[in-house]
Amino acid sequence: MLLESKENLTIDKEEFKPLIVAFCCNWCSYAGADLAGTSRLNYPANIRIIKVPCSCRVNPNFVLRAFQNGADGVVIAGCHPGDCHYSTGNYFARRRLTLFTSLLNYIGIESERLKVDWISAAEANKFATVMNDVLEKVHKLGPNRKLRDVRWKR
Amino acid sequence: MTRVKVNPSNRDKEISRIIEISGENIYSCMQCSKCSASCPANSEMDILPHQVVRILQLGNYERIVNSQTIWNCASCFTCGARCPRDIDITKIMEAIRLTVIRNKGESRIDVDELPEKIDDKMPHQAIVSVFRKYRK
Amino acid sequence: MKYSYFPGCTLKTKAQELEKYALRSAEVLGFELEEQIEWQCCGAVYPLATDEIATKLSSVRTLASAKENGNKLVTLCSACHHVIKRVNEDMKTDKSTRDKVNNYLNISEDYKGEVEVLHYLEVLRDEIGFDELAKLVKNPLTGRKIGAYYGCLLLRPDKVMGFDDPENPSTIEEFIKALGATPVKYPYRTECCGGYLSLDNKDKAANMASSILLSASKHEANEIVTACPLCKYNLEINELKSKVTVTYFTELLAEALGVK
Amino acid sequence: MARIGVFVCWCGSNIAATVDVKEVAKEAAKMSGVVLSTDYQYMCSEIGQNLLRNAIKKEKLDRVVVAACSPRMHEVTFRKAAELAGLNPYLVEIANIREHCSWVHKNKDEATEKAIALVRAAVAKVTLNQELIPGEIGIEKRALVIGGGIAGIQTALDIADAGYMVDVIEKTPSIGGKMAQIDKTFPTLDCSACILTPKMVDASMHPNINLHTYSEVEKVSGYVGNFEVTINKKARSVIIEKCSGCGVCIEKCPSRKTKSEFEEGLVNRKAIYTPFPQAVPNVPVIDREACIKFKTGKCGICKKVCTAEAIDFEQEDTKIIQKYGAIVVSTGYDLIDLAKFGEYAYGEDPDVITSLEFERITNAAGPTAGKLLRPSNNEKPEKVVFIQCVGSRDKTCRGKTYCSKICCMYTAKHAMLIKEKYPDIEVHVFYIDVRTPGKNFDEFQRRAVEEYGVNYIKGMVGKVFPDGDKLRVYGVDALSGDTIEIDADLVVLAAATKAKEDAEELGRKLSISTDTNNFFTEAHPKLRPVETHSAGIYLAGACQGPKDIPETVAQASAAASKAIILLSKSKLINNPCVAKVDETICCGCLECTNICPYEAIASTIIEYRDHGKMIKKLVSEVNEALCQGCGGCTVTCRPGAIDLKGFSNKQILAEVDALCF
Repeated sequence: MLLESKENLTIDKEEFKPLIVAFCCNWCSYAGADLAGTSRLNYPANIRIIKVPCSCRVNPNFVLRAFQNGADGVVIAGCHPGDCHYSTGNYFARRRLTLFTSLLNYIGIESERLKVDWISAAEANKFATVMNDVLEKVHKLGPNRKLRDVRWKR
Repeated sequence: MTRVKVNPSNRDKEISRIIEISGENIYSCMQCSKCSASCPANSEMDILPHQVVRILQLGNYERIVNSQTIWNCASCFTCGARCPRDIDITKIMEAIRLTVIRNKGESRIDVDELPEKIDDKMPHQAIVSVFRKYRK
Repeated sequence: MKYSYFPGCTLKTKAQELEKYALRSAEVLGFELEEQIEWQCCGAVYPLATDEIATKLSSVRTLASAKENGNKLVTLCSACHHVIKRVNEDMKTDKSTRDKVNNYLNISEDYKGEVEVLHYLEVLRDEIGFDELAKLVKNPLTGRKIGAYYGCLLLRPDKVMGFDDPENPSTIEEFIKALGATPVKYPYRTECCGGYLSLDNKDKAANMASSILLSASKHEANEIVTACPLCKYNLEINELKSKVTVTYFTELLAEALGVK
Repeated sequence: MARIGVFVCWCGSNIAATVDVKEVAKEAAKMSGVVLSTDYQYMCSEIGQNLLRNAIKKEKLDRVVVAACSPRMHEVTFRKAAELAGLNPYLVEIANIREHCSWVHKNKDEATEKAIALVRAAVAKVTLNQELIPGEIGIEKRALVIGGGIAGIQTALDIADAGYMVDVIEKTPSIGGKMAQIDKTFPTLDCSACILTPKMVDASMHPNINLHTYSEVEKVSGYVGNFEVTINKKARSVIIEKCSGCGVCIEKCPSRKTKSEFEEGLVNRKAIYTPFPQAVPNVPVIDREACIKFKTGKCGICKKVCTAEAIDFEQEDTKIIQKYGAIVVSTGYDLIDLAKFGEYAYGEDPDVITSLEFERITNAAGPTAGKLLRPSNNEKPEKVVFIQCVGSRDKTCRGKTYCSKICCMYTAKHAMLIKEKYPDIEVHVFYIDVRTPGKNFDEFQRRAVEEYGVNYIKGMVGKVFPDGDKLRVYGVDALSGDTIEIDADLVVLAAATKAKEDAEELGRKLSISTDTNNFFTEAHPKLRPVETHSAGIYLAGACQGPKDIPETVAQASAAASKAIILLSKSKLINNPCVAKVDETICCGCLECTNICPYEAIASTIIEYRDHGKMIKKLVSEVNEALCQGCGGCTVTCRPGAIDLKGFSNKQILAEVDALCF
């Protein structure tokens, strides 16, 4: 699965190189991304990670800004429900982002462009899989144009 | 005993074919031999089931296909049921059998032999099974 | 309650008792087994190879026909049950098999493993209930010591068959108890009888079957019941050496229900 | 205008092999506000840190970006270095170009491009960083130890000896844990009880230790230095202070149908019981589910015979609420249930036992007074078969994927104990691999083979067939390919270890994580093996993963020293990245107070002058000592009045912009 998707990407990357911004919570998903590094797993280089203390810190505004400025997909990753470092942060994130995904859908952004997932500090494999998966989906969808600030250079 | 060269190139076409047909990961095996210990037909086997997996890992195709083991497997699924590594050895046995009988003229059983082997009471099921397992 | 019923080849020839008594008992128990029209042989052994499609087609036809009638599918022979249930699982979980089979069969609606496949014993246990069954018993088999013989195909692989604990099952024992007899647990009740080996390697199969009979008689069972014609054959040709008799579970059922 | 310095680390070849560090430094130099951009082989080394410090002074840098490994690794290091050079540590940002870049990508061009983007984001963020000054919080000088096995006892003793108060919570009626059940310990074969019971007594007599047996953690709130724990003390039905431990009540109790937990179900115990004679406290407890008085209302014999008037049928569960500075979790392990391993006939045949049951059978204080007898007929066995790895290294749903670690050694110990007492008994051990790393461990196992004549067979047992009064064991010797059949009298199964059933639940209460096997997760597998991700909560013993006694004791002392370090501080430095309310914008809706998991936001009334009039206004107020900085409130805030220091809206948006450059 992993191999296949990567091959597809290397073939097509000349035409379209999607940019994915990933917001990772400091305690689980950022650590999971670190472990993916320590385990020398592979995922495409056009995934860029921003550290936030908790998934509940992610304001939907940040996601819109990313889409506006040229991101083709956004990932928000937090601790598994029940495992939040701040006990309940990811529950708020889950509720907010479910609503927000519906909103994106409503305004015509494919909901596959926003991925909310739970990745623990031990799940390096899951981190790589989720990233590869999102990239593959976004790649199929093509560049995000709907929300793009047309004055922006990318 | 012939000396076997152990290197990745030994996992040649036939071995990969067996792995592919079986759909099982033979490299999960850690040689606990629970399959062999569980096998109700192990007394008829010149190579025990866990040794079959090991020899596949080493890539010695000849030794596997020439063994009597695969023809004495009753497909009772006991080995797979007890394998702590979640390998269905029955599927590996089947894959080896198939790589043999799918070759022309390599059927294990001849139709002409049948009449002497069956009796009045033998259920159809047995005959159909043998045809499925021993010839193509 | 009406079920689609798949008999299988052996039940029409060498194992007629297995079917006869099952149908008679079903009448008493108040459920109907509707034999499928133009059923085909299941192939006797489940095709274990990942690249076999043709050998799975007949089972899918059976399953699709049950789906069309909106029924659960009931089987009697352990081997048929094993094959059909596993093919059904493939159709449910393995996309590549599903697509290939559906492309090939070209039936009106793609089959995706929707049908529930039940063994007759599962109908007795889960749909009717052994307590209910016990109430319908006319001639309780009091005092008879009967050993259950499960064999391989009902139990393994547990992940797909989900029949009972594969190492320590209790369904047939409970069935025997419901009929008023005394179930005898013996350690070989889940061991293989030799299966199709009896055709090519008679000695080995005889050996395997004898161990089972010996174990049963050591634990003082006088009879053994089974659901599989091939198991019965293998055990029976060796039965002379022990004092244990081998019967189909349906025969026992019919006897207890007074319809034998 | 900011004066930013960028330092790109090679990390030897870890980064430099995949990322063109020179190119990154060159590009960084062009970024807005960057006045210095350089690279060095090992930024974390002393020379690297000096480079950073000198540059801050020489170039008058007011902000620093280090492009190196994960901030989880060396953020603290670089912040400290900056602080030494007189820079506020929160003006340092890390660009993670190792874990998130060089280690996960292969193409050098792509990786370099990404590294530049990551540095650009860090520069964009650091430009907006502000000096942050952490607050201080006090520390409750008291520790809580959860679990009273050898790990908990050792931890409690160490912390208590350092002069701090320790409370130990133990779920069962007595401390002691698994070690109390064990007969001898490997590799020295000294008596487990002889080394454990003195420690149990020490713990109970220590002026700084408070034992809460038959108690459980109900609720945990607060944070490092200031945890507040609710302990549920289950009704013992015996007043500890009055009981003299004479044992007459136990003797006279007519209920005898309950299996003894301590004896692994090999014998029954009464409804009023102490788990074992050396129990601490040596006070019985009434098992209300088994007690005739509680079930039918009739009986009460124990109360009649108790001269100390210690029996109290009306006793109720009591709650204790206590504050703690540090918590050590030492809840231990269990063995897996073997019901799914029907092929070994455990539960079907009484002569198939677990190794823990074997410990009891061979224990002089056990049900057979140390005589090796078959549970079925109380006769001495002639052949004993041990089966290792029952459920360990098992990928199926029946077992556990990990190696249980202790079984190889205790099985060798069991085999030797039999051979020492009864040289005529045949002992066979079926194994997959013998794993004996540890001081004097391999020598110990080899002695079992070479001196005691224990027959080790590489291979698993297929099935155990009960056959008359024998157990027919079918196995294979994987090395020779011989099939093996043994008529055994006793079969001992080395069942896999597993995490406690309620580990996940306790983890949730404590906000510490568990791994896929429900063992508690340490903060770092190598460098922080006793800490958890929650500050102030530490791990000791097998609750973190399978361990033998010496390892458990070592970790217990390590956890104790971590707790002591914490408790010995007069003040704790608070995380300054906390929420902040802009009172001029706050509308007083107080939505933020509902979402805060720490109740760190309260309301206050402020007064301010507007057009010459004094106006009173209701606003939110953040208690910086309680705020942990999750940032949930910032998103909830309707007028957008709350921001999070260190992760402000501006900073994150600047990062987003820089990454989408």
